This record gives sequence, structure tokens and C-alpha cells, in this order.
Amino acid sequence: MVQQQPVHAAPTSEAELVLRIRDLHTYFYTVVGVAKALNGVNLDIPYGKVLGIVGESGCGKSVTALSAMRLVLPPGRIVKGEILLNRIRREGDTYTVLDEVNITDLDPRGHEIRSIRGREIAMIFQEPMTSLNPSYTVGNQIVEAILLHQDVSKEEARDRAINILRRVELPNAEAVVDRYPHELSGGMRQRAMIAMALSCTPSLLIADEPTTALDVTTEAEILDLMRELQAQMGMTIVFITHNLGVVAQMCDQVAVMYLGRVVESAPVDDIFYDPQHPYTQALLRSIPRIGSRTKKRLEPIRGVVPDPYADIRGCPFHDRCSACMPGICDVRVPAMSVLPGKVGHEVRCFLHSDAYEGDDGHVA
Amino acid sequence: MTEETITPVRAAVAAAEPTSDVGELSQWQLIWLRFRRNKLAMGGMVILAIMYLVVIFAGFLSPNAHDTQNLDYIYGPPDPITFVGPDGKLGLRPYTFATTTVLNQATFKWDFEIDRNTRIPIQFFVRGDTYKILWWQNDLHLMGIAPPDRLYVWGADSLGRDMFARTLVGGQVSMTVGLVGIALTIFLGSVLGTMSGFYGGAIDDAMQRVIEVIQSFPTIPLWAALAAALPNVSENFTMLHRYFLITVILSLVNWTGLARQLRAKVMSYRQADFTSAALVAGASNARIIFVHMLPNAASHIIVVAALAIPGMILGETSLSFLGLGIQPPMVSWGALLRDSQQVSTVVQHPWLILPGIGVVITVLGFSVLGDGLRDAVDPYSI
Amino acid sequence: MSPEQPQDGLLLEVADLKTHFPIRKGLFRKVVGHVRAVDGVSFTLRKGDTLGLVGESGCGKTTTGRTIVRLLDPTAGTMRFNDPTAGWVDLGSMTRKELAPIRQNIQMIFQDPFSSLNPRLTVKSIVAEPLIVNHVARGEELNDIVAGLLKVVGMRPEYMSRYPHAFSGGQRQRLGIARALALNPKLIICDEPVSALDVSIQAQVLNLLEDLQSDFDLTYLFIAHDLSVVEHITNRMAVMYVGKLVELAATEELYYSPLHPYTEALMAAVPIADPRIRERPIRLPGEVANPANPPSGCYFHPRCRYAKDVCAKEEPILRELAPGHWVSCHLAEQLTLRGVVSGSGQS
Amino acid sequence: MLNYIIRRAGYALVTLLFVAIVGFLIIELPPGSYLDFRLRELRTLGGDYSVDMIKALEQRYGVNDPVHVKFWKWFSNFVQGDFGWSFQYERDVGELLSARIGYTLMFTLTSLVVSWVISITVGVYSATHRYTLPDYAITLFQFIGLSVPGFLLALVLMIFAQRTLGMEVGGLFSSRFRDAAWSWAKFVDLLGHLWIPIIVIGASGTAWLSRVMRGNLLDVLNMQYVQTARSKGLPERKVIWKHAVRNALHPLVMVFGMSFPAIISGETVISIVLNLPTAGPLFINALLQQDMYLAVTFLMFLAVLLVVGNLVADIVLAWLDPRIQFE
Repeated sequence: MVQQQPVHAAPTSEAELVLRIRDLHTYFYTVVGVAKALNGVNLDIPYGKVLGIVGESGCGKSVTALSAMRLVLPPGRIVKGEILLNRIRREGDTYTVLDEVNITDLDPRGHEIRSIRGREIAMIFQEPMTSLNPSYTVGNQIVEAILLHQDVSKEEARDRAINILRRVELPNAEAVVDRYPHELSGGMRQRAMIAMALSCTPSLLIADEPTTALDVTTEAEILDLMRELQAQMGMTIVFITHNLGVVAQMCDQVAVMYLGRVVESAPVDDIFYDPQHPYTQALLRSIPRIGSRTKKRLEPIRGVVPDPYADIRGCPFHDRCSACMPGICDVRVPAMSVLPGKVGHEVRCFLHSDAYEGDDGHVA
Repeated sequence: MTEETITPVRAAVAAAEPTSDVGELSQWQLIWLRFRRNKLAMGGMVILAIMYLVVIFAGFLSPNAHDTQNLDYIYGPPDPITFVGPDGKLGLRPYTFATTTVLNQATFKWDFEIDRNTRIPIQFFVRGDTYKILWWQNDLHLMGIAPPDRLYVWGADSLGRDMFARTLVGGQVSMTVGLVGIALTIFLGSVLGTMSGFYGGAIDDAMQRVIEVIQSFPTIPLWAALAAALPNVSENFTMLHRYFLITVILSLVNWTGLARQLRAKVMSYRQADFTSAALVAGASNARIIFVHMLPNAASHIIVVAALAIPGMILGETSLSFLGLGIQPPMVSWGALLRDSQQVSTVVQHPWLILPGIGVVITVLGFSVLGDGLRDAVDPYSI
Repeated sequence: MSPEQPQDGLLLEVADLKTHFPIRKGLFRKVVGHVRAVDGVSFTLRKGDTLGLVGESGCGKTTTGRTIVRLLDPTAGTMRFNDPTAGWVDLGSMTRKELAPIRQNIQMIFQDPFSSLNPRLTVKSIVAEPLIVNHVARGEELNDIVAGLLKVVGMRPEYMSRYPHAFSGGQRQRLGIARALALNPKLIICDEPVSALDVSIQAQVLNLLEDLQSDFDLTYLFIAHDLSVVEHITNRMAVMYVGKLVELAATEELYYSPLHPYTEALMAAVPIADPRIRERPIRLPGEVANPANPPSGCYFHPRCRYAKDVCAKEEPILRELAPGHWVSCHLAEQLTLRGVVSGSGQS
Repeated sequence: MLNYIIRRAGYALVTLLFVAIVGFLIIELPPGSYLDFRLRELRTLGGDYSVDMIKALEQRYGVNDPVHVKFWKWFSNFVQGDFGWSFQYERDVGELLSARIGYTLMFTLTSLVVSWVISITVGVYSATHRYTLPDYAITLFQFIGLSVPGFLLALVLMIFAQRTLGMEVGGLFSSRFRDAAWSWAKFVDLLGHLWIPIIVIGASGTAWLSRVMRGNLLDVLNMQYVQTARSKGLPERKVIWKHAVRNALHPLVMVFGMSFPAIISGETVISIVLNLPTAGPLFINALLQQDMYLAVTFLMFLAVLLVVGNLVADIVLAWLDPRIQFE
């Protein structure tokens, strides 16, 4: 089913996007009720860039990633939306555009999604302590991934595993390959996870809070490594985090999520120097900034993140928003709109546009 | 609340606090809410409640007293019951048929033949054998037939005693052995387990070795060996003594499991920050154990206890079945089943294993109840 | 051996504090070694100060805090506390009974807002526990005090009969703070009080802590690993590495002109929330030393890029290099280390 | 590893010593044991012969010795393989038991293997098909399996086999083969008699074990590394069997020590109903007759088996789970 279309020039604008997520809704049907984790997420993931997804716990950033991998487990389900993967293969300077797949159409256990997982899209998880299987050596787990997607012998796969471990700057890769995860420190395990994710040169790497569980010096080293690998390999990374410092250090483009929606999407510089959504602004004001030299009182966002079972009418942020316009914000959900005069800066807020998508929080 | 004493930031938070009533519910109420959703466990609880009522009112519910012998009805089969009257019409009144005994020429044994033509009406609230419910003596029975005939709904045993009455009365022993045993288990297990987990050190080491040794014996053989050491029923050693010692034996092994689990719990509570907070507040050890640890462990204790009752009931049944537990004239389900130890006997008189139904239903009831409790107590289960 | 001489205005003086945990092995649980969780820590705390204690996981900062409130017993050293009624006392050598009246002045706020509140008790019983235990109040009076405490931390008194499960992490942390305030203490050990909270809630709790400090004249020992939080809330800071203090200074001085190479690496590692400042971190080779088997000399020397022979041989002592700036490094005078890069960001 | 095994074995030996003390106490407990009975009998007989016998018996069992000497006599004899005398059968206990213990082991071990194989398969199936009809059905069977006492199940199956299938059950062989020489036909007959005991002995263990397996696997399926395995693109079958089941087995090995005594316990009772020539009926009979040396020897044998079983489980676990430190 793969159409080979050799294109020698740079890919067309559509093909510049590795992944397009359109109106994605993922719900969890639990005994307590329906948790609407994603309420229409739109994301464009450009080729060769680092896209940051930032938001507080429960905003749906991890569910977005799991949906793209089709790893949302019951009682969770994708109820609506499209996830379009552009299968691009790059060899040297030539791009080969393969077909475009809608991931939401695939059987979550089927052959096709499995050929995407690991090979096209790879993922790193938050907890380095539990994301590697304690019963198998690091090498075993990397070799397993290599043998799954590449036609090589076992010896060859092992050599590749050692090479990739060296690539992630693990000292003594020949020995580490035969170690069990519990014999490695947190930082080393996360390096091994990165190695495993990179072992099949995926076109997209999703990193879900990869450094949250690590100490600050280890975190800095892992971030540095990822930046370096990204520059060398031209990899596309989706970097999920709640830490604005990490976003500033890692990302090119940033999507801010709140309660299952992207509320602002902009180049990283705009997010920090010209944020437009009240939530983004409030978030930036509420964090203590190191290096600002002047001590100012923090400005917390009032209220708490509503739980995902709550049915909120209108803009999901309106009851915590200082700029809330009664009669407008609490009635309709604002639509994502492009800010005039800006490149790639979109906001979902009635302060900027009157466009709306529905009368309340429900799917139309 | 007085808004003016609170800074805007603090007031903002207060405004978003939960308003539902769920917050007023204690952990026990939440457990009960979760438990109530579990239909299987609720069913188990209802069935157990019915079973306990039935065995308590055994004397009233059964047509005959459990120890009335009837030499004319040795190994008599269950009386069939019909709602078809003598007029051939289906009615509300139940009838049974007359039984006659015929000497089998081949085996020289008395065979029972049912005379399908002679209907005997079953009467309700009839006077019959006297029985006791606790201290209350009476002779009123729910149902029966006119004397001298007797109604045997579940047949009769080797002495012509009513199996139905015997099963219900046997339940009084079998269904309480577990409860008395579990009370002892909870007492021993909680005290020893809490001490072991709280004080650690040498006490803990000693306790662990004792538990290890006890757990090094397979349960039933150990129970059997201990029960064999009990003296036989005599004037100085009544049936009641024996009954209580059997429960002691059953809990002697069972407390080890609870103690181990409780020890682990208490040790984890020792690490918990709420214990640290109490220590920092200056709370005494007693307060930490009784206010902080035991209430938290209580739900766990109940679950372990509920899950251990089936084992005790099965234990008593097995011991009595082997002749090492409850002994005649006292009856229990296991003691009744002892009559069916010879397969050849049961094949001919299969109603002798009917007391087994009581065992299965009770144990099943406690199992689903315990399982449901565990799910209700564990907040992480969905 | 204290870095500063005891003087007026001091509340706590910790000198050469050691907390070791025995490692037992074998059939007879023989002690075969010790984890030196805290291995000679000295600092002083002035009234009204907020002293930050930072370091990476396993460095002994939490153990230090827990030893000061005597949740753990010290192996050696002194912890002198200036009690308003009893005067100077050594917390480390007191029995549990002697400690009881002193304890009322030293309270603690815990990291995990879930495990620090007993789920079986109501809000009232939780907040009132210190009052009940110390026989401060009962009945109607107790009720009033608890209601007042709840108001102080920004919670409705009507929620007194609720159970902790009804509250979010931030609200639970407020309850923990209310409990710590109940006995009107002088010193509060804050053990990572905001690290389990969401970013927007962190700010609420941090502001609350600041307000309470000025309202009730509190002194904080603030233990945390998030350096931006610590910079915000403290005025003095201590950095720990493998059970030892490596540097102690006024917060700003420590951030912008560190004197210890480990502090330098720590500062360089903080991801700064400004995309226009992207610096490469300082790589620390190898792993954090094992506190059961630390290296010779300076514990940091195997990972230190400036290390010389002397660092492997001699253990550096904590010395005052500039007024109020203490450091434990042989080479401190010779090194010019970089601190946090000053950023502007938005606002 | 060797160090670890030696240390564990050391623990086991200490436990066994205490087990022996308990065993000895059980011998001493009953007020009217066979030994007392025999001595009394001999005394009433009188005469030189019986006086010699009494002396010999008193000497051998240390009747008049202080408790610790008595214990030591029994214990040292026991360790040397002299388990005492069965007064009921007038034979040496060792001799009596050795004739039957083989069958006990055959039944329990076969049931153990069968129940483990079934439990793991069923447990994996019901965990991966949670909240489906088959899972509910399996759960129902598990509960019933746990609720029916083994001897009752044996009775029901025998009534069923005899009444409905017209089979002759109970014992190991049909009457016509009982004294016959070994032949193919006798072997087939044996197999025909084996299925009921194996089903019955294994039933409750299987029900329990498969439930434990289901729970373990459900826990493991929530672990992050299972998602990691899926995210690599592994087929679900491999995710389950390679990544999840392997880790779910660790706690199962720990309960091995518990499943074994459960099975032996059941076997002891069941073999009476099924009239099996195992040690179980001998044991119960000995208890009923207070033939304590025979009874306690069997009990001790079971305890040794159990302690050794736990030791093996510990070692297997250490070998299976790389996280276990050998210190």
C-alpha cells in the first residue's frame, strides 16, 4: 500500500508537517462518569522542529501523545478527530514522501499501527524507573525493537544497540548493554530509553515529561543530549512538560493546553515575550523566575484546575480568568484564530477574535 | 465566613473549594458506597443474612427435631412434594405422598416405595417435637404432617433422623465456628501484628520466626494433629469445650496471616507522613497506634478476616468429616458428611451429602463478600 | 565548630550534626557499615530568616530536617534551639518527655499532601491534633481555634467536618500548614512543601507561606530541590552534597557568585524560563557518591572539573570566605565560577 | 548466588529445628497416646516378659527422662532415620510411610503441575479479557472451586462417575487389576482412575492460583514498561507473554510455598474418600488412634517438604528476578 513518490526538492507545505492532529476528542468512560480528556485538540507538528506541549496536570498533554500512538487503553477511547501522519523518509538530502495515514482509523492492535510505533513515531515516558522492563537487560530491550523493524541479524542488532548507546553518551556502552535496568541510575536509564526510541530512526519522537523525575543536574544533561541529537539528526520532537523553564530551553514552537484544548500556539519566543492568552500570561506570572534579581510577589492563578468530569460551559478557563467577559466567555467556546501580523501564532480567546465553535463545552 | 480577614488570593481559593457532600463522607461511608455498587458482593451478604436466620430458627423451620430417631425410616428418601391436589388440579396447598416399606427379596433390605395415589396434606404451624432456640423452648413447627407420619423433606439418615433438621442445626455450629475463630484471629493477629510492626527489633524478629514455624506446617494436617490431641467428650470435657477448642485450633494457624499483613501495614504507616506529623505534634505511641494506625488498618483487618472465614469453615468441615472435629451427638455439617465417607453408602443414599450445600453456599457467600469488601476498601480498584 | 558564634537573634544553631543509618546484613543482622545520610552539617538560623536547604535526591537535606524535629535521632553533633521559655536547649540530647514542651515551638510541613493527612480523620481532628495532644484546648474553645486556623490559611471553617479526600493537593497542603501553625511555633521546617503541587497552585502556597511568616513572626527552614522556588522564598541558602554542606551564603550571593564548583554546576543546570538564554550545562562525570562508601578527601572531587591532588587527599572544612559566605572547597579562592545568568524574560 | 543459597538454607535449617520442637510437643500433647496405652497394658499383664518390654520401651522413648532429654532422644533418632514404632500397625514408622509416600508425592506433584499450567493460562486469559463474559464465567468457577471442600467434590464426582458413567472408581485400580502384574491394560486402568483424584486435588488450588495470577497480571499490565513495549510496535501477544507475564510470575513463585501445602492438605482428606493408597489416610487413622509417632513423622515430613519448597521458591525467584540482591 506504500506509494513511492520520489521528490527531490524540499517537501511541499503539507508534507512539511510530520503529523497533523485535527479536532481530536479522547474520552475516558469510567464508572464515575465520562472524563473528557481531550475536547478538540488541533496540532501541527512541523518537520525537524521541537514542539513543546505545556500545561498543568490533567490538561490532556499526555493523552494527546498516547492518542497519537494509539496507546489509549480502555476505558479510554478516541471518539472523534483525525491524526494524520505523513510518512516521509529522508535519505541524505532527498525526501521520499510515502502515503499519508489517518492513525485514528487504524486498529489499535493491528499490523499497520505496529509498523508505525517505534519506526515512525517513538516515545519516551516520564518514569525512567518503571519504563524499562526489570526482567530483561537493556540490550535485550533495544535489540527487540531493532529486530522488529529492521531486517538484520541478531549480532548486527546487538552491534547497533551498542552504537546507539554510545550515541546517547552512555559510558562503557559494551557493558551497559548487558545490564539490567535496576543496575543503572535514573539518568542512565533515561538515556537507555532515548537510545531505544532512536534505535529505528523514527521521524517523530514524543517525549512525555522525560526529565521530570530526574535531579536537576541530570535533567540538564538529558536536555542537552536531546538538543544535540536533534540538531545532528534533524529529528522532530514533541516535548511534553509542565516546566516552563524546560520549554524555554528546548522548544521551537509551543502549544499551551488547558483542559483538553490547545489555547495558544506560538513560536517559543512569542510565548515568553508576547503571550496572548490570559492563561499563558497568568501561568508565566505565577512561576518564580530564577535570575530575575528582583523579588516580586508571585501572582497565582485563582481557583483550581476543574476536574475532567466537570461540565464547563463556554471557555474552559473563564472562571479563573481575570479578563473574563460575562455573557460571552461563559457561553461559547472560542475558536482558534491566527493573530494578525504574526507568524504561526494562534490563540483561542474572545479578546482576539469573535470566532467560536459551539455553544458550550459539548461536541457539536 | 468573613471575607475581610482574608487576602484576595486566599479568598479566591476558598471560592473554588468543592461544594458537594462527598467531602462529608467518612472513609467508612465511602467504602459502603463502593461496596453497595458491587451486586455480587451484596448478593453474598443477603444470602448470608438469610442463611444465618435460617439456622437460628432451625427448630421452627424443620418439621422434626434433629435428634428424633425413627427406626422405621432408616435411610428413608426425601419425601416428594406436589402442589397437585387429590382432584388433579394445581393448587396452593402442598401435599406429599405416603411411603411404604417393602422387603427387597434379593438384598433382604427394606426398600421405600412411594404410593403416588395417597396424598397427605402438608399442614402449617403444627405442633410437634420440642426444640430450643437459644433458651426459648417450643414445639411449634412451620410445617408438618399429621402424626404418626413425619415429613422428611431431605430424607433420613442411618438412624432415621431428619436430614433437613440436622443440616439446619449443623449449620448453627458450622456457621459460627468461623465467626468465633475469626474473632480470636483478629485479636491475636492485630495485637501481635501491630506490636511486631510498631516496635520492630527483637520483638519483631521473634514474632517472625514463630510465624514462620507455624506456617511451615500444612494447615489441615496441623489442625488435625492438634485436634487429635483434644480429649474425647466426657463429663469434664463437654461438647462446648470441644467446640471452643476447635475454634482456638483454627485461629492458631490463621492469626499468622493477619499478623503478617498487619505488620506490613503498620510498618508502612510508620513511614507515612501523617505519623510523622503526629510525632512532631507530640503524640504518644498509644495515640499513634489507636488514633492513626488501627483506624486505617481496620478496613484491611476486616477484609482479611472476611477472606479468612471461608478457610475456617472449610477447616471445621474437613476436621469433623475426618472425625477429629465436632463429634456426635453434636452436629455440624462436617460431622453430618462423615456419614457419607463410604462411597458405597452415598451412591445408594445420595441425600446424605445434602449438608454439603450449606457449606458451599456459606463459603461462597463469605468469599464474594470478602472479595467485594476488598475492592471497596482499595480505592485504586475500579 | 559552628560557623557563627551564638548571639542574640539566633533561633537555631546546628553544629557538626551527623545522622547515620546502620546497614545490617546476614543471619544475625550484624552492622556492616553506615549510610552517612547527614555527615557533619553546621549552620545557624536567625529569627525571621528563611534558610533554604538544597541539593539533589539523597543528599541528606530531608534527613537533616527530620533530625531537627527529632523524627530521627542524631548520631553526633548538637542542635541548640533558643526556646522562648526554656532558653537554649540541645534538641539532640533531650528525651521524648523533655522534648514535649519544646516541640510546640518547632513544627513541620510535609512534602506529600496526600500521605501527610490521615484519611480517617476529619479536617477538624487533623488540625486540632497538636492542640489535643498538648492539652491546649477542648470543646467549644478548640472548635474556635481550629476555625480561626482554617481562616488563616484561606479555607472555609465550614469544612471542618470534611475528610481530606474531598480536597485538592493545594488545599491539603493548606491544611498541613494550619496544623503546623496550631501551637503558634517559632520555627517551621518546610520539607518540599510545594514540589507535589501544580505550577499555578505552587504560587498560592508560596504566597501563603510568605504572608504567614510576616503575620506570625515565623522562621523557616525551607528544604527543596527546585532552585527557582528556593531563590524566590529564601534569604539565605545552604547547598548539600552527600551529607555535607558545601556552601552557605545569602541567597543572591549564592546564585550569582557561587564559590563551590558543585553549586556552580547546580546553578548552570537550572532551566531558565527564557528562550533567549540557552546555555550548555556543566557536565558532571560519573554518579553521585554513595553515602555508605564516600570517596576520600572532598566528596565531590571525582566529579569536579577543577579538582587537584589535594582534593582527593584532604577533606575541606567549611570556612567563611567572605562575610556570611561559607564554603567547603580547597580551591575556592582561586576559582572564578559562573552563577546564574541574569535573564529578563517577559515582564 | 551460592552465598545467597547457603544463607537461605541456613534459615531453613533453623526453622526446621523449631518445627521439630513443635512436632515433639504434638507427640507429648495427647493425654492417652498409644504408648501410654501399651505401657498400661503391659503393666497389667505383669511377668518378666512385659517388665523387659516396659523397660525397653521406656528406654527407647525416654518415658521417665526430663523433657529435653526425651526430645533429644526422639530428635537424634529422627535425624538418623529412626522415626519410631507404630503401635497400631506393629511396624516401623519409616517402613510404613515409605510404602505410601511415593503415591502421595505422585498425586500432589501431578496436581501441582496441572494446576499451575491451568492457572497461568486461565489467569492470563481472564486478565486480558477483563469484564468480558468468559472472564465472568471464569470468576464464577473460581469462586465455586474455592467454596467446595475437596472431599465433597470427590464425593460428587464419584457419585456421578458411578451412577451416570457406570464406572468403578476409588482406589488406584479396578478390582480385576488390583493383584495383577503390570501390563498395558493395567496402566490404562490406572490412568482411568487418576483423573478424578487429580481434578479434585488440584481444583481449589487452581481456582485460587488462577485468581492470584489474574490479579498479578492486572497489576503488571498497568506498569509503564508494558506501554513501552507496545510503543515499540510489539504485537500484543508478545507484549503480554514476554513483558507482562514474565513479571507477573515473580509474585506467583512466592506463593508456590503456599500452594504446595494447600494441595497436600487437600490430598490428605481427599484420599480418604477416594480410597487412595497414599499416606493421607494412614495419617488420619494414626491421629484417630493416637498413634503419635506415625502421625508426627508424616507431619514432619510435610513440614520438611514445605520448608524445602519455600527454599526452592526463594532460589527460583532470585534466579527469575534480577532485582533481588544477593547481598
